[in-house]
Amino acid sequence: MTHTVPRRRIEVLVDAPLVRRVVAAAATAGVTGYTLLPTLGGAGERGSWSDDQISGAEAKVIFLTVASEPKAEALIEALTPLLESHGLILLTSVVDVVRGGKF
Amino acid sequence: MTHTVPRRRIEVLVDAPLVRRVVAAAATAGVTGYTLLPTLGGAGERGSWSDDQISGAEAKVIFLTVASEPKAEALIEALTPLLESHGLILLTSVVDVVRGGKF
Amino acid sequence: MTHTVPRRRIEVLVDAPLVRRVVAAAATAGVTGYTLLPTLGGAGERGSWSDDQISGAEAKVIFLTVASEPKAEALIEALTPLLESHGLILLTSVVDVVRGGKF
Amino acid sequence: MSGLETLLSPVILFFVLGAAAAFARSDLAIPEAIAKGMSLYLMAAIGLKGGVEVSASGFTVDMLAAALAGIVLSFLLPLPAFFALTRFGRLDPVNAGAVAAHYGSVSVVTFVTGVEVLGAGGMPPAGYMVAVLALMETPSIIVGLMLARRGRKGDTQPTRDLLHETLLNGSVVLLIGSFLIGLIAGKKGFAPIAPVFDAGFRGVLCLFLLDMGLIAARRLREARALTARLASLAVLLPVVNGVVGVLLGAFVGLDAGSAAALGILAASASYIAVPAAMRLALPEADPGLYLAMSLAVTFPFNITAGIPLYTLLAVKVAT
Amino acid sequence: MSGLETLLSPVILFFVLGAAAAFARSDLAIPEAIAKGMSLYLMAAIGLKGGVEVSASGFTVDMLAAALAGIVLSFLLPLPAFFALTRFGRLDPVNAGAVAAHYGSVSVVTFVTGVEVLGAGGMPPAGYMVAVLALMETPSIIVGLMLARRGRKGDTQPTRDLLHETLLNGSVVLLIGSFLIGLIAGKKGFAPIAPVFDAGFRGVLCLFLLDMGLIAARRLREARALTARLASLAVLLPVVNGVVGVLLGAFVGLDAGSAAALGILAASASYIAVPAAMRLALPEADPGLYLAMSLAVTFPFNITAGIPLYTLLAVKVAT
Amino acid sequence: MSGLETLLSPVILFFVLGAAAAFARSDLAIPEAIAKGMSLYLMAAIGLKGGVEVSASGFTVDMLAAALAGIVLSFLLPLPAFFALTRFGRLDPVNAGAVAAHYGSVSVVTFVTGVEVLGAGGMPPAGYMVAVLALMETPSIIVGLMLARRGRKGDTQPTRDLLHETLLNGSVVLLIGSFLIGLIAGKKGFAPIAPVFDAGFRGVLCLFLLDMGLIAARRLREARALTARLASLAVLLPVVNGVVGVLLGAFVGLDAGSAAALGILAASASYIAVPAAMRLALPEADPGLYLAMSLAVTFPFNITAGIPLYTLLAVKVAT
Ligand SMILES: Nc1ncnc2c1ncn2[C@@H]1O[C@H](COP(=O)(O)O)[C@@H](O)[C@H]1O
Ligand SMILES: Nc1ncnc2c1ncn2[C@@H]1O[C@H](COP(=O)(O)O)[C@@H](O)[C@H]1O
Ligand SMILES: Nc1ncnc2c1ncn2[C@@H]1O[C@H](COP(=O)(O)O)[C@@H](O)[C@H]1O
Ligand code: NA
Ligand code: NA
Ligand code: NA
Repeated sequence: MTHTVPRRRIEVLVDAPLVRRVVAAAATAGVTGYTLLPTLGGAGERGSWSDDQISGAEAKVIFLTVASEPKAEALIEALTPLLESHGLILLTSVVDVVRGGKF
Repeated sequence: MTHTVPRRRIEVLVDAPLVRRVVAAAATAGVTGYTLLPTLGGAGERGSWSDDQISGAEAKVIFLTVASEPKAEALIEALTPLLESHGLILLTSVVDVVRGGKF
Repeated sequence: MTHTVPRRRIEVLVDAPLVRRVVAAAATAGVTGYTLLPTLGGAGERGSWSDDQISGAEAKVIFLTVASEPKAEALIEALTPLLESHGLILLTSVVDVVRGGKF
Repeated sequence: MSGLETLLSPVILFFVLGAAAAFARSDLAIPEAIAKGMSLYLMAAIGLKGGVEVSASGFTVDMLAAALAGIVLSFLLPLPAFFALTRFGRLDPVNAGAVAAHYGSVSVVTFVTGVEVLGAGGMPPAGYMVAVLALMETPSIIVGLMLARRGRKGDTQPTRDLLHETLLNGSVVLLIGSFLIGLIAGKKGFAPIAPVFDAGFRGVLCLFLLDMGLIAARRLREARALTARLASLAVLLPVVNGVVGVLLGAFVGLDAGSAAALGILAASASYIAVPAAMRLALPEADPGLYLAMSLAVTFPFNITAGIPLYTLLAVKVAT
Repeated sequence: MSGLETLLSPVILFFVLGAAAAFARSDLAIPEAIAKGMSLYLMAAIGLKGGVEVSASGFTVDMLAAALAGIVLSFLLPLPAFFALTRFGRLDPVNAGAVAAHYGSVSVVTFVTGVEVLGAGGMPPAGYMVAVLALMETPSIIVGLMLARRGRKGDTQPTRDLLHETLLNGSVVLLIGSFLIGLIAGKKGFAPIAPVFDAGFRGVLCLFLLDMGLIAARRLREARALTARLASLAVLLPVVNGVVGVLLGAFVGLDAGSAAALGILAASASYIAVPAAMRLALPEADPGLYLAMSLAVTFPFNITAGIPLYTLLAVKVAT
Repeated sequence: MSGLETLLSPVILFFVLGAAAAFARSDLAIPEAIAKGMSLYLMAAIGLKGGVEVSASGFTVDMLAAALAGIVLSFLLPLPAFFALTRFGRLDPVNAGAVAAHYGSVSVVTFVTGVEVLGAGGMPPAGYMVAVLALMETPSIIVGLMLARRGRKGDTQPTRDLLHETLLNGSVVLLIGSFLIGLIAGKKGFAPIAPVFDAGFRGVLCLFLLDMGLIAARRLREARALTARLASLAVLLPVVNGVVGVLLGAFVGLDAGSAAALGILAASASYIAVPAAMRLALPEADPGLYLAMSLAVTFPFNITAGIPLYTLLAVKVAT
């Protein structure tokens, strides 16, 4: 049986122009591995949006990273001040990974 | 340490033309926040599909929402009758969120 | 209340040209249902990449499948030898599904 | 232009190239966004050109006759199709209704290819045939659904939604809208945009048919639901519908080119408007089935064999 | 070309078609990648054409006057706008600053449409107006941010980042770069690429405006933040700015076509460079608000009513 | 056309603009789907044009000579490259084999740009060179893999898969397919689609090279694996290969334009077909490495300096 270890999965929904802020915050927290996922649209308290815009100002991206518990803590800590002002959504959950050393 | 609270994450794989049915069902269940994610293709009991179609009839989208337990229950309840007839796939799991009041 | 059953969710981040290897490995493990999700870019030990390439050689895709515990075991077992050489990332977690018979 | 010449025109050859590439399992693929963009372009261009022609020719009795003929065809053609699909094709009513709706409706690209072929052969159809194309897109959807419902578990149908979806389907709106713009702009207003919408037309059609070849062949290869019976119906239905369309066109007095175009419309099966409507209104019907029939069998058949056939018949029966 | 003729040209009619389709809730949609591609094409084409024209006419005093006038406008127009938005519009300083920046900056497509209309009316603006367009994109961003900051919770602003983002915004770079390429290539170098960048221009503009119509109308329908006061400002601001622009253009001695173009630039509101900069520099400001004003109200107003208005005024006041 | 004139043609200037924008960290970006669409268009266009030319000129001995020369080059060029990459470049065999395969194969856009430059200079290569281009895409892949395997942990290679992937790679299929369509259609059949595939060609090439400039410069900026030794090999290999190609072309009796084109083909390094094949067959090889060398160094070198160089040599040595 392949050995897996638990890690923390963090997903941040963030406006495309602000992605590099999140990447920078992650780097400060020691998180250098991540993957960006596209979105199509959505709705929330501030109304609905969809990505078929000429202006990319409202396109959103999901920043996905898997990290060890302490790095994950540090990343959440680093992002929390941005959540409200930048309108981010942050989800975390537990995943099991193979090759735990990577994360 | 940032305070997080557990919520329910629900993902529904749904044909693009039927997304608004799911959005409507979510609204009935009191779920108004959601994000739509694109897909590229897949396979299942009814064969394989991929999105490079002129006809958008087979494109699929993931409806992602994070909600409190009671709203999640209501949403699953509302969607269950559609699962078989509309060929939906519904996954739920637990996530921890910052700013729990939002969900 | 709708009845849900726990299943295993497996996500594999894989280079686009290698997707069919993963699909084939999944088939050997008895996993025939899956969905492919697009990505935009990312970074890791081997540097950063993004998908706006003429050459599709660096585009990555997420292979997502939900399977019963034994099939999931078999799939992870089948993919583990590819992880290092093919540079895959594999995450697994628990999800609750409606219509458990499907998976 | 002889039949062989038609088959050897670049437009058709690109379709063949796409199909060959897909059958050989080449990874050649055209990005979805590009294909959709070309599809929208072709609709806008054909709409504009039709409108400009009608603005020159004025409204005529022929036009009314063709429009009525088209609407009647779209309403009636699903009926025998449904019958054949349930009896000979052994489909359940839901799937049979969904497929029948496709055959009553029309395929824009089949029409466009037909117009190219007819034009090259010296018998271009009248400009108003574009309006007929738009009119024929939707009636069959209603008939198909009525047929399908007889076999349904009777859940409440959101009819308003569906009518809306159908009548305001993007392709219908773009076709009719461009037709009206062409009508208003006329030859003079069209001139500055002609380099894009006229000169560019055939080249884009080549690339689009390359993609259609890829898509049709891939779909055929992966079509599980396609029985031999259904595959033969996917050839038989267009032939019968095409012949009926040509004859009706000749009967109501259309010129040979327009009668051939009506035959092509009748023979063609929708793969845009109707599948989208069916996914919404009949989610239980199998899209793998109706797309395999319309896109993977009927479309290639019409492009390569059907169009020359209906044209030949039209030359015989229409004046 | 009379005002009515302008309104009935295919370019404008496609915009109307898009808006009508969106209001009727049709599912007509142009893939995002295609729309972005067309937007880049239009910028490259307008830049090239401007450069080629300047390479023929040479540098003139007019050109300098127009450039200075444009820069001054972009710096000053946000000030009264900010005042009106906070007082009459009841916006907080952050949102008012963000919106004001949009109105001081420019919209490439409004300009391009204006050039088309002016050209068709026999009074094409000078080629250097493209350079003025590029120069006007960014100054207002700085002013808007300074205004907004007075109401901000004073967190440290990464100013270098922002200046970089603003000055090297893709659309600015592409416009200026293409302008320079046109300048270097001249008429002779441009000839081989003219079929794409010249002959194709209006047709692509039609399809792009179709998309803009869809986007503007959808945004208007869903705009929650748009109060009646803000909506009226979204009409008032372009009118005032447009008149100021035309008068300043006439005052510094521009020909009627160029003065009208300066008015169109002043009246137009950015929906590409500024929103991107604001998202970065003022994330607390509501994009739903500034995009609704600039894209859903001001853009359609300028395309349909504003351009003819400023043109009329320019004919009156400029020589 | 002198070297400077070549460098100042819009086609090359757009490449420079893209590279400059990326180095300045502008956010200018062309949607991936658009870039892929343009890439497919360029292949179809170059294939068609080659086929049409051969249909006019007929099959000749030259053609056979050029084809054989091309195939030989693609088989042999990886060998010295592999040697240099392992010894001087200090790469392990797996990565060296992967890189060597790229340099034996060809870059469609380098060829296309070369054809433009040669045509503008009054020495257009023969139409059959397109077929040579297609023939040279794949042999080097097999050689590169054989070289790489000597250093591999010997897991079972799915050779059938790979041969299939390589021979039926989308770009190869599209090039050969379009060539055949051009051959069948001839001048007359090509005329109706010429506005898209001929008149539009250079304009699209401009926009595509803009994107290539962006991509090449971004890749260069982020290339971690690129040592000084490898970077100098990425300049040296094309020069050597290009000279060999021109000389061989002259030796087998090609005209100056065609010999120059053979040199350009030999000098160019693949960035589509080979990377895809390597990802599949040698997943352990680092794509960041081979794409940095071929796309970020060799491609820009060839576009700006290499093409004029090989052309000059061809003028000297070929008749
Ligand atoms: N910790 C992580 N979380 C999410 N994605 C990752 C992580 N590490 C690596 N990746 C993704 O996997 C790719 C390959 O990783 P690597 O092999 O570390 O370069 C990266 O480019 C990312 O897209
Ligand atoms: N409960 C939720 N589940 C998933 N996505 C959400 C949820 N709430 C908000 N979002 C996403 O976050 C964006 C901003 O949310 P809001 O700030 O509430 O407008 C929305 O447009 C959605 O895309
Ligand atoms: N086990 C699974 N894991 C992930 N996605 C699945 C799974 N089974 C089915 N799907 C997705 O759901 C679609 C419809 O499934 P089916 O109804 O089984 O054909 C498939 O085409 C896949 O995209
Ligand atoms: Na039909
Ligand atoms: Na302005
Ligand atoms: Na080479």
